[in-house]
Amino acid sequence: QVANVDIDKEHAAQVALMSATPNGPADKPWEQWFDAELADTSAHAKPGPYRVCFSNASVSNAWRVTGWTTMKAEVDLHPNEIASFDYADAQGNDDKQISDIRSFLNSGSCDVLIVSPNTSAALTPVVEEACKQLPVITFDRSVNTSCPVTAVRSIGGYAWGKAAADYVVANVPKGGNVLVLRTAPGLDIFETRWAAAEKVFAEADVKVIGNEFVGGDRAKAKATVVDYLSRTGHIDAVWVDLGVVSVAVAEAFQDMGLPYPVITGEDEQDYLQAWKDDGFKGIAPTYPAFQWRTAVQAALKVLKGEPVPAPEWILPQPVITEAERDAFIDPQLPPLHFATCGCESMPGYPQRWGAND
Amino acid sequence: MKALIKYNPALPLLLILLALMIYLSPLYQTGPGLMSFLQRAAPLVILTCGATFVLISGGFDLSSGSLITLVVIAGAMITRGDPAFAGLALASVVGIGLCVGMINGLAVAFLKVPSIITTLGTLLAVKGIAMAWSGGAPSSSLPENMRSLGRGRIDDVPLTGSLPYSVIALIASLAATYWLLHRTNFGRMVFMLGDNPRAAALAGVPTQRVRIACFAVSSLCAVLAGLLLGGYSGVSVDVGGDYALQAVAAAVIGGVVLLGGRGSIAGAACGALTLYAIFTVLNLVGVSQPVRLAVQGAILVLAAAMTSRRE
Amino acid sequence: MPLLQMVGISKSFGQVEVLQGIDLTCTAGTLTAICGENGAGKSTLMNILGGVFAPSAGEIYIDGQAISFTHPSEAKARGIAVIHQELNLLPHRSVADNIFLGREPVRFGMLDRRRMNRDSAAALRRLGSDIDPRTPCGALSIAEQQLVEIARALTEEARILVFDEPTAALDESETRALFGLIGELKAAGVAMLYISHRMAEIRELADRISVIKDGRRVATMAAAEASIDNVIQLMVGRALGDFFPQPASAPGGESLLSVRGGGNAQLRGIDLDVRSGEILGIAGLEGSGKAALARALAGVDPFQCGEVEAFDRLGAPRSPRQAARRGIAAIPDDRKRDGLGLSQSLRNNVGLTLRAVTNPLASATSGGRSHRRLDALLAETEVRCADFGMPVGELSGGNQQKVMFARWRAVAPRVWIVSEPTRGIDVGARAAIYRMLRGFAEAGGAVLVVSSDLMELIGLCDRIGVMAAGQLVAELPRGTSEDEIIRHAMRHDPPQVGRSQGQALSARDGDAA
Amino acid sequence: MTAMRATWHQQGIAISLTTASIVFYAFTAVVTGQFSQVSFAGFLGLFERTVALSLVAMGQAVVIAGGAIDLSVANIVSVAAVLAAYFMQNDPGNIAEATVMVIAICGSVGVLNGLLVTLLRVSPLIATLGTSLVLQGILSLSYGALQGTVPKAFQVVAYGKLGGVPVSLLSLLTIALLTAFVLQRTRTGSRLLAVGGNPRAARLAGIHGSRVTVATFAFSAVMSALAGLYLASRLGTGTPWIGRDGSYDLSSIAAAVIGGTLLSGGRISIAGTLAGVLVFAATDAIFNMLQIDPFLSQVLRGVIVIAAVASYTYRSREEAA
Ligand SMILES: Nc1ncnc2c1ncn2[C@@H]1O[C@H](COP(=O)(O)OP(=O)(O)OP(=O)(O)O)[C@@H](O)[C@H]1O
Ligand SMILES: Nc1ncnc2c1ncn2[C@@H]1O[C@H](COP(=O)(O)OP(=O)(O)OP(=O)(O)O)[C@@H](O)[C@H]1O
Ligand SMILES: O[C@@H]1[C@H](O)[C@H](O)CO[C@H]1O
Ligand SMILES: [Mg+2]
Ligand SMILES: [Mg+2]
Repeated sequence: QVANVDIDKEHAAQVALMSATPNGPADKPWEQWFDAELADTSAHAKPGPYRVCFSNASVSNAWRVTGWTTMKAEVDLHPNEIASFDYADAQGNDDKQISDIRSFLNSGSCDVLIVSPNTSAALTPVVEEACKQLPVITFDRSVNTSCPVTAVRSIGGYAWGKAAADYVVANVPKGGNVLVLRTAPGLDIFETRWAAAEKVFAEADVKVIGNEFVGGDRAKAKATVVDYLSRTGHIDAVWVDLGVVSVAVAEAFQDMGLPYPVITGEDEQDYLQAWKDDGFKGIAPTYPAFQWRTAVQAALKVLKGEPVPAPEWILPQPVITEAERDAFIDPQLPPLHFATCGCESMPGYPQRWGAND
Repeated sequence: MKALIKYNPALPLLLILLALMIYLSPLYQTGPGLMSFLQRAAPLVILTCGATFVLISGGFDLSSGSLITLVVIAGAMITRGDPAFAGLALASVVGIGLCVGMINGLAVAFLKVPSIITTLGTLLAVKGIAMAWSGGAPSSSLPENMRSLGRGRIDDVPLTGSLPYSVIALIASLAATYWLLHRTNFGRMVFMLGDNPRAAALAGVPTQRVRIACFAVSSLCAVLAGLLLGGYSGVSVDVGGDYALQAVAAAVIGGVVLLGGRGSIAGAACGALTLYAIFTVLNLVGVSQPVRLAVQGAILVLAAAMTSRRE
Repeated sequence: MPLLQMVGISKSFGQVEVLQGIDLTCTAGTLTAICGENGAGKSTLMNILGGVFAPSAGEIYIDGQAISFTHPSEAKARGIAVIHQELNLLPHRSVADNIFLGREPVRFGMLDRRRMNRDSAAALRRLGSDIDPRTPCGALSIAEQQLVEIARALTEEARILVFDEPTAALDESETRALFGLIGELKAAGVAMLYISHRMAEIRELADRISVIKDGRRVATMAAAEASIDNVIQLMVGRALGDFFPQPASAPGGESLLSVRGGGNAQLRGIDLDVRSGEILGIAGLEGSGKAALARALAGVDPFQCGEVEAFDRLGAPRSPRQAARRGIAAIPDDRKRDGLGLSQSLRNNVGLTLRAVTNPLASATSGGRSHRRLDALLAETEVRCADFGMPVGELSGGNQQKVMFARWRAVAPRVWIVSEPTRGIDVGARAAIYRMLRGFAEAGGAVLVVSSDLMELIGLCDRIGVMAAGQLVAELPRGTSEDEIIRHAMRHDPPQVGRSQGQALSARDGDAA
Repeated sequence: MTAMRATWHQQGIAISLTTASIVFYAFTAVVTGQFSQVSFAGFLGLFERTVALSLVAMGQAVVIAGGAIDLSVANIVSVAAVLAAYFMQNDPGNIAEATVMVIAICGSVGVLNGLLVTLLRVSPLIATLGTSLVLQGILSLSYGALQGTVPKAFQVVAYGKLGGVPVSLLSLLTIALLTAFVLQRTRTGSRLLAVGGNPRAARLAGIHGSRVTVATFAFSAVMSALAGLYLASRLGTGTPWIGRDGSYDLSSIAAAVIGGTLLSGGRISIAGTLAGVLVFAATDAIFNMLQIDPFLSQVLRGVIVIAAVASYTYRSREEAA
């Protein structure tokens, strides 16, 4: 929750981590972590196989689809350790997620509970309730309590937002026009991205000509860009807090016959591909979907009593630049696949992730 | 002016908004600029014209937004990005649209489930099918040839400079829906059905068939809107969203009376253009999101109040 | 001093001046009849008295004190009760709930249902009806609903009571009960205003008669001094010749519609022939099944058994649509509810059936030809209005009824099933409709008229069938007397079993709606 | 016997929906071996899923029975939740005042809805869609401007128990009984049904329809406010999209109509409305137990909505529109 932490401190910490070196195997970033205590989990140790329960906020966007597929693949990697994997999807509804978790608790058929919270504050009470009964792991968004054994995430939204904003500032002329496209207000993951970028833009000599919520809708994004072009006549960069709309932004310029501005994105295949094909200036900070794997691995470690990074398991968060870009492109994969899924060596890749055969 | 308002309550408002747009933005002072406005407004206008059939017959169609989503997803899933399958995909989405319309119509006409409830049910089901089919994120994109309908244009056209295919589709569907509602026997039966279904049935009107046809028209318009939207901006699961309610609002602004019996295609089209012009002007003025939402809400209510004042 | 005085009352709706400077007085213990053609403004005047509309000009005095209403509740508070021309009931609520709507007795803040039921039953008994006050109103027949409306006004114990065509839907015996009651109310000092198109009633009840024409009062006279012909002349503006047209010269030709052993949930063993060139009347008490017979012949609630032959083709129409395609026209008894799209234009209403039976994608205008054809039909049917493009809801009742006839004439039917053709219709329009029905028969059509108005059947029809308990119990020749018909109609006991079944059914329908 | 028939006649829909929900729920639990779901605690969990929507749906049912419809409920729920947290600011001393303020503010939004419908004669659908947009604007401001949390003491509303039964369920039942009582046994109820069933008849009977309409919208808004307060208590805070994400607007309409409230007005069933909500809660729980893909479960939910209403409308002779 943006409001409840010391923003500047958190910001600085994330920026520092971006240039720090993580612990753990460099070829398996989902197993890496940044300097945290390794918490003793022997209290939770029990003999396998384990019954894992997962309460998911939703599968409401492409990132979550990639992650969810990866998570199921990870579960399949542990046939002997995982006896059952029960899943509840809250469909983006806090109230339902609370009921889902309570229903898991009541069922008595979970040895560990993984939660991907819909809203941090809202899920806090029920997660606290769950912590009293069994080990809890959260990932992606977190909750406002330290009771979970660990909270898996990557470095964070500030670092994400700053990386893209820094690139924008470095690549537009002085006093250039920047259009900001955002998803929706009130989700901490997006708020932190913008908070960092806002700071960068304020300190640099660029002009934020607009700050619009487009709800992840490409049509709205494209129309908004056209509206801004017609209002100001000239845009030097478009900064987005969600990569799905980036391609629509590029198309808006293409359709109007205008040269491309700087367009930031994410590690989605279609953005990487358009960036390559259309030749605009871009950058793809990532929020790696491989954390969905980490959550399962953390759960198993805890049940086996192995130490895990705690209270937060902070994963690396690569930023894809033009130089590294082509390595992440695989035309076989679906356009909305997120490249940093950490799934390349998993069984069933790439078909399981929707690749055309 | 009075006669104009009586004829079409949205028209004066639309003219004012267009004037504002032209005043505020150099783009809208050019032919291609105005064409691009029409291009973007086309899906909403077409959808509203389709919704008008159901509204005049006395019902609602809340499912059209979901159907737009399904059309876009289906286009991508069937073609797998291969232009060779565009024809198949086109035929399929038309088929899907007809099915959804028929199911809505059959449930209302034969099971007697009120259309708000029926189409709420199909809204959920159709969206669910779209999501389940794509697994939450479509695994391919729409091929270029399918996208050209929403994105392409003819250049070097006299007068307007350019002519987007969307605008051609818009004009064609306006003509078709106008003909169907105002020029055919079917259209007259739709009005009577909305005014007094009992009387219509006793006068020999095949009320169930007419009702089903209204839902089918609405769904087919949603299919076309979906093709235009998908073409305009590419595949995504978020397209469609609140279009169904926007279409109802647009129709009401254009003088279509909820619960049936009165309205016109010209009014509905003006209502939809007005609504889209409101969005555009608010963007141009650069008011912040919260204020914009509030202004939209207020204008919606005022426009509806103006319409009801007329009676 | 008169209890009620209305002075210089005017009312306009938009541009239309409906009432212009009407004066009206009414004394306690008397009944003033208000006569006038359809659309003369009678109901509008009563609505002003009842607080439904505010007058554009004029004053109302009660006991000499000037009053003005902005809401019906204020008129009620002044002791004015109005039985409106249209039924205004809540179909899902019980009879008692409807009777006490808006003024329910309460005990400890809770509705006193027992008292509501008791008092409702008592009021209905005074009208000679034994309807269970707990029945939902939607399950009642139109006549029963009308009785509920009257009972509601009675329990208001008003000082001024307005009846706006109370008997339009009532049968003979119910009407008698009502008239008995009106006598009692007179004796009790209630001032009454009474609107009816039935001149016989006026003659029987009225102490004074006021005639309204085109929104102006043209005469007020003591009933004793008035002759009916004179009143009609004042209303219509001309003398009416023969009210009923000449009967058929030769008795019926070939049978165009024949039923053998027809039956369904409400009908049993119907044997019937409707012949070319004749008008066959159907009489019967409320609940006798005469309306059900019309519905069955028109395909609305078709026969489930028996044989039906229409134009040498076997089989009954299974739906109104089939009936329409086979040249069987049906005019329903409630034109507002079952006949017209009130906010649609005259042309749309008239063209409806024609359009319904032709290609739906064919042009509805065919370059103006269609308009001209519909306009010609409207003119032939003597529909009087400002503009054929205006909404049919703005027409008077008589003209609306003519629109119904024009609609069916467009498809040139050979059989006409006509229910209550002149319910609520003024004398002038009535004569025109009778002429039209006779015209259909003379052109070789077969006409079946279902009516609760015995005088109408006797005057108009060539033969009269009498229904009782879902059966045709008699077939009487022209010239039969009223008494003779009633004797047959009462011969069978009311169909108690069928009735309660019918009610259960319709109650369920009501629920599911 | 007749009493039984009368009850069945009035509450048949409620009884059959409730029975069906519970039977299917229990059956699924047993078949999938999740016996704890059919324990006392399991059923309480099931019923707790219904609290927020039940409150909203009762308000919606009243508006519908009064001949209108309210599309602003979802955003009112959010406004109530956000304001509750903002006014309380984690201080138990603020609870009473905040509760009153939230109810008053939301109630006035309801009154505004009513006035738009009665004074400006805007169709209820459009009027409430309009207010809903305005509220959404305010909510998108609220993320930055109106933050706060509710104190632990307030969480008793959602998490407290009385004799083993959650306080929230007891309160819900009390409110439902009161509402049903007022509807069936008082003049207020009979006026409401009159205005919804036939506004003209109501007016002629001396009833002031506009006042009734305004009151129904106010009631609905207050019920949504209560749902928002409950959610704030349950979530410990107010989130601006809680109402929209719960899709309380369309769900409340569906629940009311499934439960036998007439969409065209004039008839209402509170028990049926609660049963309609239970159908949704039970399907959620059943789909969870069966591990049905959430997208597929959405398809099934759509089918259930139509089928539930069709199960009793299909025999109707009246046309539906
Ligand atoms: N609400 C209204 N708006 C516009 N015109 C109206 C309205 N109510 C009545 N009129 C018109 O006023 C005139 C008088 O109508 P009114 O109902 O008073 O006639 P009436 O004498 O009662 O006729 P009938 O014998 O058919 O009942 C008619 O022409 C009618 O169309
Ligand atoms: N839709 C229906 N379903 C079942 N029973 C009905 C239905 N309509 C009427 N009934 C019952 O059928 C019987 C005949 O009704 P019907 O309306 O034909 O009487 P009627 O005397 O012909 O009417 P009217 O007063 O219109 O002349 C009555 O007992 C009535 O309660
Ligand atoms: O939390 C996730 C991630 O932030 C992703 O980038 C977009 O979707 C959100 O749901
Ligand atoms: Mg009248
Ligand atoms: Mg009858």
